[in-house]
Amino acid sequence: MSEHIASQKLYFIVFFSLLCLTLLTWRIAYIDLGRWNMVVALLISICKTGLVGMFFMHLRWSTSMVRLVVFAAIFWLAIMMTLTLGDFFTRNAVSHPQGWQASIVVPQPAAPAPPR
Amino acid sequence: MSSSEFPIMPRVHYLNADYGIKSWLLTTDHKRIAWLYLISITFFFSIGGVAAALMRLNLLEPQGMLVEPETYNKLFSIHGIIMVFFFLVPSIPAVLGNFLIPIMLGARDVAFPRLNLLSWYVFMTGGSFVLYALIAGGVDTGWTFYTPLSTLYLNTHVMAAAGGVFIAGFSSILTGLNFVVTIHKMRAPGLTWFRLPLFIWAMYATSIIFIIGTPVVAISLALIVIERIFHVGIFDPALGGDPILFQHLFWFYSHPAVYVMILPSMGVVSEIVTAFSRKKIFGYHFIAFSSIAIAVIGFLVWGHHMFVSGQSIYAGLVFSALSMAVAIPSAVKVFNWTATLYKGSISYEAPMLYALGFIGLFTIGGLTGLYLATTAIDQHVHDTYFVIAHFHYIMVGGAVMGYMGGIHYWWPKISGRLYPDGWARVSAIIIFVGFNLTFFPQFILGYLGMPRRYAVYPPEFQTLNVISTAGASILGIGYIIPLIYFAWSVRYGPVAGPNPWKATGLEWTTSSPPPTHNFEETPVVTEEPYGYDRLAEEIQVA
Amino acid sequence: MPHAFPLFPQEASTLAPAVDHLFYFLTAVSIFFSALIFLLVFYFAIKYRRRSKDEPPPKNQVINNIPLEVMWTVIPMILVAIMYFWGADIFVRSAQPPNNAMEIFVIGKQWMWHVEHSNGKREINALHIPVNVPIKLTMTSQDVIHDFSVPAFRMKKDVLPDRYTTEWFEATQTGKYHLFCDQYCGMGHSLMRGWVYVMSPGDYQRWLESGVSGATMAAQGETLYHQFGCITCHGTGKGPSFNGLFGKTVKLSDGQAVVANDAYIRESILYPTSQIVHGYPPIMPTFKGQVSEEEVLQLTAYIKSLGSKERNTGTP
Amino acid sequence: MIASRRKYKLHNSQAVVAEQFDDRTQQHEASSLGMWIFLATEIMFFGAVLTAYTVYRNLFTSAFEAGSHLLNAKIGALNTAVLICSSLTMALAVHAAQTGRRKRLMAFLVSTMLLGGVFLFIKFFIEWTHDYKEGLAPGLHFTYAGPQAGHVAMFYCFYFILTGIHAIHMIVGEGVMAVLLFMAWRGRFSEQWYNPIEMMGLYWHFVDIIWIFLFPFLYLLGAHF
Repeated sequence: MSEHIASQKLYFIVFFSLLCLTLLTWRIAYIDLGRWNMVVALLISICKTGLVGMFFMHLRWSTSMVRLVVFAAIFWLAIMMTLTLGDFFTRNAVSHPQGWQASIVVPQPAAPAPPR
Repeated sequence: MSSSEFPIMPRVHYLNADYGIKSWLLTTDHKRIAWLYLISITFFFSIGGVAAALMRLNLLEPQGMLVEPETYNKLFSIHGIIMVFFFLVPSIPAVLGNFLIPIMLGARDVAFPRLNLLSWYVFMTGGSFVLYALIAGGVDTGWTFYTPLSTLYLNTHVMAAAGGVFIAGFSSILTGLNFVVTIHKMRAPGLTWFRLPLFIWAMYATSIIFIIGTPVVAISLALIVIERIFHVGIFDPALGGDPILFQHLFWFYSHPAVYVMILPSMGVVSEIVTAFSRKKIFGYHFIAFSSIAIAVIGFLVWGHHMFVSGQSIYAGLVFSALSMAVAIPSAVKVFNWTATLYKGSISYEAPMLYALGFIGLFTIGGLTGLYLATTAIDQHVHDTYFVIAHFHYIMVGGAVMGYMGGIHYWWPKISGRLYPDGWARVSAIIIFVGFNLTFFPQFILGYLGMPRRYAVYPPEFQTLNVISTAGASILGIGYIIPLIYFAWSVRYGPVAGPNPWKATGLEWTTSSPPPTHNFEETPVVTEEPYGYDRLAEEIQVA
Repeated sequence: MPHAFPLFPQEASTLAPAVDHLFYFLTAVSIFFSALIFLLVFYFAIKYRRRSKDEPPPKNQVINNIPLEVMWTVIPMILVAIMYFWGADIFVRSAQPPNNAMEIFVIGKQWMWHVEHSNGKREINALHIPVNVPIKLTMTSQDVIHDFSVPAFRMKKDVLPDRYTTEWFEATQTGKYHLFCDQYCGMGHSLMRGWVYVMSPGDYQRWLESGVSGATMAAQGETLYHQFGCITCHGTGKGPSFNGLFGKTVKLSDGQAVVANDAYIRESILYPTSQIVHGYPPIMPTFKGQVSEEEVLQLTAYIKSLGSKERNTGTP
Repeated sequence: MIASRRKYKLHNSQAVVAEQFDDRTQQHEASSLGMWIFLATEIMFFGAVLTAYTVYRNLFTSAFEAGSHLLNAKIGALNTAVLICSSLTMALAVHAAQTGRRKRLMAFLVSTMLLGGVFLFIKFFIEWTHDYKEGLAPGLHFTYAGPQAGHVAMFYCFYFILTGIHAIHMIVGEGVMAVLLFMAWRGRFSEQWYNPIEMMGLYWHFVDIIWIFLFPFLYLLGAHF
């Protein structure tokens, strides 16, 4: 068959890196980095995912079509997350100037309240 | 329409290759699976149609002529759930897509035939859950299953209905997966991407939406079921949950689902318009890429269902702008179809009438979509009959017209026989008239402010409602006539021959009905689709 | 008027003509393009009809025209951009209540609208308002999602449980207008209707003062303030004081700062531990289930009356 | 326009290539593409729940951290390691299949299943049982009474839903692997045809990746000092 056969040595190297990264992420959780704890943990997860994907799942030797599928899934997940979170993060933002008076959507001859 | 020689049926074809119930229920032949779908969705369509008829009758009088509000709520819920998830979503993809994709690609079958059969069983399992919910007493959430109404306040069969939609979702996923792999890997030699018929492009875009969107709606409905079983507060505001989050997840699929319904119809119309004007399609690349553009942009616009829901107004503005953007590829398609007619040789068999009807109704449906994408106007017409009218113009005027057109166009290929064209033309015109009479008054009703899902309504809306109901009865007749003549034609229709329309495309090169493996020999494709101009030269030379 | 047959809704707010003008623009665009497509399709279909069964396909087929494609991509783009900005402009202004708006409270429940004016006057399935005064509705729901819609004002907004949403409008014509629940809310959804009565300021004043049984909302809130024992902490310094609180920025124990608005006060009453004011122990019990949405609004009105003396909350 | 180029071949006697395919390459590429598309749907499936989780985590940060503190990060890390080991054995199983070594294949399949079993055992009988006894199971037995109990319950909802769906995926994987083991024992796989093993590998690694994300999301939220 045409597909790539990776060497077993490579699998073991990947495996030990994964174990080290797991140990690392666990230890770092006990160090106070403030808001960065989650960021670091996520970065390590992404690294681990990269290792598993590239080598265990043979993405490194895959056709570009398969890579496109992976990219598409991540792309759409990003769309879902961004737009949904965008709503929640901007929901309480105050946009109108403090003290703005009765909005005259259509110009009113007699303003109901005196300007400030 | 037939030529001088009398066409004869092929001796062996996929319909008579094997007999018996097992040969149908355990078949892996994509053409027979298409039949299974055809019969099941016609069944679901009639249930949804009966529910719609009862609703329209009830609205003849402001106090409700027929049923209590409680029953009315169940009627529109079952109408929505069945029509959306069990008729429109599978309609063209599962029937025409299943039948045609392998043939148009010159393949013997889809990539995963057993998965294909499985998807029908999954679909029917989901369908039986919903039918159970219907028989056991109904469900009254509306097809949108909004929380917290669906999780905390209703005692009807919400779990069966949501579970049914959840299960049927996996059928869509399997179908979409199968189609994408088939289109990528099973094309005949020489069939490059830009030699593909536009129907295939449309189905490819549809499959992307199936694959990306369906899991999301499946899991959000699963979360509703979990919330009902365990009384936990994922979307329950009393426990800190946010019902708007459910709306986000729900519409992330359910808005693109609209494109699942309309894109295949656009593909069908592209095929029909060229075949009946005997002209190469105008702007092939633009139509092909606009399908993909709709599939991608379609995922960015779901928030326009939530402008007044308490969503952030900034999110509202972003979603509004993106929703406007999706109008462009749709407009491009309409203009290209119109331009295809220019200097053609146009005939008006039934499929063409449906296709022209589609162009008109989709134009109206698409333009009224702009009203709903415009934040300030949506604030007024949101959740009114304006919305109902708009999406029926897209889904019935668009998707169903395309489906009917496609069935009429490929029926000779599917059954090997012709239907009475006169009757077909009459019913196409009846459907067009009835449809407009039903739904155009609803635009006016909506702008007047009549809310959707109202069992009883203020008396000044009665006149328009009566007109709408009158139109609905005409529409109903228009749908019954084809049912009769198609049933008749399966047995008694005149033999069609391989290419009754003198159309191009691989599906017309094999016999009607095709043999089990579609082609006697794997075809090799050497040129672009819709080669009517070359046909003209050949005839001239001859 | 059982069989009147209107085709266009009344325009009864400052927003209505603005929305309608945009509506006319969109309708003009829609009619133009629908007519264009319909006429072209009919014209081509008749002009280029197939004259005999054996007519050969046309020769020299035009299958591409880039300038044409660009034209019908760009022109719709320009048109939708106009629609977007025009609509967004109206939408943004209609979403933000002005500071001088008069505040009225609305509670939706299956299946009725409950309205409370700031002087304590209540009504069911009806809303009385003065003409030419901006009105801000602060709305919440006791159960499911509802939607407060007044078609004559071209305004609607969902009413959500456990959350406040606001909508505002300024009526321009006295009269009686439909009030609908537009978000499906269960069995009696279509019965959850009422009327909005727009009155001249004098009539409104008379209506407001007639038959008020008791105290203003703020006064009722003050009674509750004593009744629920809020005073034992918040009046003694054990908990944060309410004087001048409303509208101020409050520093929380987790370092965040929030503005003390309706939503903050509601949250603090029902879920006291979720936002602890900096420097105070988290000792307040929850009042969830003990106070109704209406009582929360009254308590909020009381706190407002302590803190926003410099700003008129709107009672004319 | 259309010329015949090749007659399609009917049933291959060794059943290595299904009849709808032309050759082994086409079949292999199709099944691998199909599997990856399936994994893409799985990403969206988990992604929807993770989106909901992220929304609430940002709304109720402190409650989610409080909930996370009650989980045992040590056991979580241990389980991560177990799953990584099973990923290695799965990768080696695929390697064995590629090189056509039946006994090795069976051995690695068995060890993958055992490691998966260990993971599930820890999940069910150590973690979930403990959480239930501690009264941290919303809807069943929830007795947490600290501040913001409602939002802590929300965290546990997501904890159970996410780990639950993950566990269901593991169980399905174990089931399919049992079938594959049986097929391997019957000698159905060869260097020529091992598609199912390879697809199983992709699935198993994907389940591993999901856990790689769940571990920090659920166990390492906020600091543990």
